[in-house]
Amino acid sequence: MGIIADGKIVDFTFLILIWAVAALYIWVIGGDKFNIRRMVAIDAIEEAIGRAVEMGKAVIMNIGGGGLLQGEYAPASMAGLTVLGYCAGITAKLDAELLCPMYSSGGVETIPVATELLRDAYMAEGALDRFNAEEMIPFLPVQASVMALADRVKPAANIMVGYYWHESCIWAEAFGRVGAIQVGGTTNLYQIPFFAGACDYVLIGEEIYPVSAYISKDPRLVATIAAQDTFKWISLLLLIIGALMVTAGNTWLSNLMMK
Amino acid sequence: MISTDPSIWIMAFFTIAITTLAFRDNPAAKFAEHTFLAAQAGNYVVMAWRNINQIGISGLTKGSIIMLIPLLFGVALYTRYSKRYIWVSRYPTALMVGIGTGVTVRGFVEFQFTQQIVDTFKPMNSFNNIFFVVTVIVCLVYFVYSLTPQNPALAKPLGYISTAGRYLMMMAFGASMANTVITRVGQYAGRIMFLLYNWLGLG
Amino acid sequence: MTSEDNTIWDKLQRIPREVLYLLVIISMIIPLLNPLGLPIPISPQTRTLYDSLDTLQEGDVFVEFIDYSAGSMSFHEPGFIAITYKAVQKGARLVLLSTQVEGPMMYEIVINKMKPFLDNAGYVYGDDYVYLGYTAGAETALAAIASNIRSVYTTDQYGTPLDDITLMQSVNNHADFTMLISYTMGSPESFVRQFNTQYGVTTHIHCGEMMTPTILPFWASGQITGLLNGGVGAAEMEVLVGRPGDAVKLTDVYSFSNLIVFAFLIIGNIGFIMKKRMSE
Amino acid sequence: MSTKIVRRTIPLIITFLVGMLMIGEWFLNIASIDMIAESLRQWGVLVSAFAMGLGSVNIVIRNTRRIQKREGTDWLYAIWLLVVFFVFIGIGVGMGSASSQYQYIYNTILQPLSGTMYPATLFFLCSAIYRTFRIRSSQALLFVATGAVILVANAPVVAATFPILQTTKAWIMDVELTAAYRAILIGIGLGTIMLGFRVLFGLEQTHLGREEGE
Repeated sequence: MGIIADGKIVDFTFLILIWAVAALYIWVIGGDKFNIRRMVAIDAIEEAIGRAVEMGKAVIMNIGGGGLLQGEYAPASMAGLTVLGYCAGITAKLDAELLCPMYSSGGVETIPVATELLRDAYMAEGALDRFNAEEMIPFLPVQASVMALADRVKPAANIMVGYYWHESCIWAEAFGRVGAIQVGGTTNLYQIPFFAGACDYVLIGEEIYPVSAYISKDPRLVATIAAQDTFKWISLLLLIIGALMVTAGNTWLSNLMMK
Repeated sequence: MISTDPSIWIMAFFTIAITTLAFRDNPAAKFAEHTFLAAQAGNYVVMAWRNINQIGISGLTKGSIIMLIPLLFGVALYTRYSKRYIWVSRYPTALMVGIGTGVTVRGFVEFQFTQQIVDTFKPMNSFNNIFFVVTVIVCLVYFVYSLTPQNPALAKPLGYISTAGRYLMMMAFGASMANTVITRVGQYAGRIMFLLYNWLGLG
Repeated sequence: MTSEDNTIWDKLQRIPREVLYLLVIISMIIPLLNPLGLPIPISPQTRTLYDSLDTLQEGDVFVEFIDYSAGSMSFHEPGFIAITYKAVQKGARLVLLSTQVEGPMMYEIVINKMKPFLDNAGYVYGDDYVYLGYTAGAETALAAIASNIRSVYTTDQYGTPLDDITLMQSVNNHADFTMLISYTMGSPESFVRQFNTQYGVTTHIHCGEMMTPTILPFWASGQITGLLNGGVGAAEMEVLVGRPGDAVKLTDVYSFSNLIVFAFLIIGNIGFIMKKRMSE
Repeated sequence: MSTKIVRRTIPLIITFLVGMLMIGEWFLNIASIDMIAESLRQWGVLVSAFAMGLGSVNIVIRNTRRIQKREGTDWLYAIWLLVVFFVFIGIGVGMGSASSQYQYIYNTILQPLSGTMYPATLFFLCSAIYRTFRIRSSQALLFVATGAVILVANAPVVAATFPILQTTKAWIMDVELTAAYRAILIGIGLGTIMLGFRVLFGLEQTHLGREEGE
């Protein structure tokens, strides 16, 4: 028995390689050498907020119910918080009304973090007088209570990025009904269909992870996205070679990868 | 026969009250909504208490002093309600995020990367297998954000592949959406069964 | 509003939502009062689960995670009953636990329904089946259960220490699990990751139809052995074990309600397309 | 300077060490790592149990404030909410969650509510399907078409008459959908592994909140 557990040699090598490439891109090559392709849904956010200002209506931003304490859901909530900060920056600049509803079962630990992000964004634009945590973060008893909020506020834009369960459908429908432009994105695969069907712009699954790099243009984050893409190209290559080899009756590569 | 059991009547009232929430906001729905929130939060506390008691406190009384550390970490979570000591809650958060990230990431390589790729090595001897492999490749191209060739001769076909990927994914989402309808119908039918059979005594 | 906005196509797009909701509810009530009893085709996913249950031997440990809440009782309960029925027939010992907060209550409800059957089969609580109760921590808890069940559970649901329970004396970690199933509406992947990927335990999943698409790739690759597709799958399982029950009733509901929802999809779109044609 | 170490650096080190231990336990055959990892996981479960009360504290704070404000009838709901909340805790903690009293209040109050809340999404879904799922583009056409096929194929009344629906459904689910979702899953897999890198090495610190003038 070796030091590496049986059947995990290739997996371990992959993990080390992926992280090594990321480290290489960040600290040796530098992230400013890479570009991220245009993401229509994110560009649409600014436009949607602009429209809200023209119409004199509010903007809704929500980060779903994943919270920050559970490994599986936290990544999506972090991406959501990044978008929240971005939206707050724009609404502070353009003088639009921003609401970030939260609900009880939706990871209340995000509320203090969201409050800080909002305050920072408004402070950066010198609009701290328009910042009011109580009003900007309304608290809903349950997810379905959003219907009443949507009817009352009638927002012009609704942005949802985070980890969503059944509320994806309720929110998309509630704000769709009052005619808001909707941008949706989640890594919960079985909720993407509603965003795909009901939203004007959708971020499919993993697309929400590069968002923080895309918005901030932070070279370190851009580098990690590039590292990820390197391995997407490698897996594409593996897929083609492997499928061709198996077609030719050779299972060497599949055997190797299961080691 | 319609039920005479008061608890069945309470259950029926709550079932109908929550359903009316979908129609429009009303006092009965608001009442049910608040009851739900309170009962659910209460249930969380009760269940959590059992866990804390079983692992933490009973461990401590059995003499493992080390259990004091996670208990303190747990209590420290609540400092996030204080502006001054919010930083203390970073310790338990750091612990949870560390465990969570580690436990999740370690499995992903094999679970969602190598095993999935190996299973896509299909012999290309039937339409279905060829379609399968091509679909995986085409959809994966959609998720490439950087490191794309800038040369238009290559970038253009790649753009087409990426669009094709989106089309194929939309097909899958349609099927997924229909599956959700079926789930919700099945779930709600359970409530209708309760109302018909247990409350109204029909069927 | 001009007369142009009042064509039949506009009206088709403006059916009040209350009407839609009532139609859906009626489409559920009719088949529940007048069951049709149509034949149910068996899917390969359900078939593999059934075949796998068939390999259970007398005394094997079958771990069942009662991870559903009241919301999905309508199909998880029939699924649980049908699968447990099969496992008990095979003489497997059952270790039941929950990582969903409503699990303990769901256990009480479903075990009361199964009580006569379990008593008939000579199953005694503590010797042949045991319920350990709820644990917090989601995937972290699953990892802990896989490596040492006693690190999260010291007693069963009713406070009896694990070492005083006959069945639990020989059950410590993944090596003692013959196979496991999770009845879940949360995150089915986490069970596969922690039990199958790491330790190779045979893992089955019974989840809602809505989650099936997300884990079909894992079924195709064999990481999940059996996959029960929500109410549809539960009905198939009931047919396979020869005990048609609530899930079979659900299939009749699907017959009507799915067609109604299909009609909404089509009517809304016909109105939309015809209106677009007219304005062009 | 020293406050920064206590307030930010040490938490970051904790995340890094704990995450690496968990990863090491999985891939390496080292007994001492396994032992530490086991107790850490136990701690994790315990802290998660504490985290389950966070929402409750928030609820109590918010609703006490609502009662103090006394706006319209709103505060009456808040009182009722707190009453139910404390009744659940009183019975559940006092008599135990396995007691028949707790079973009774669960079955009559929470079970119908929780059992209707999520299924009632069906209605929102229906009106979304009717109103928003429009064939605006060729992509939407595919979306609606496959959705329609799966819906009808799962209605035994029709499916029994047209066997082709069953074959089409099987093809969509087992070939088209499985392949497309596999690609998305591989993408998410790589994304999560990379996010793990960013979190463990401290490039992503959202979960710790911002630096408050440390």
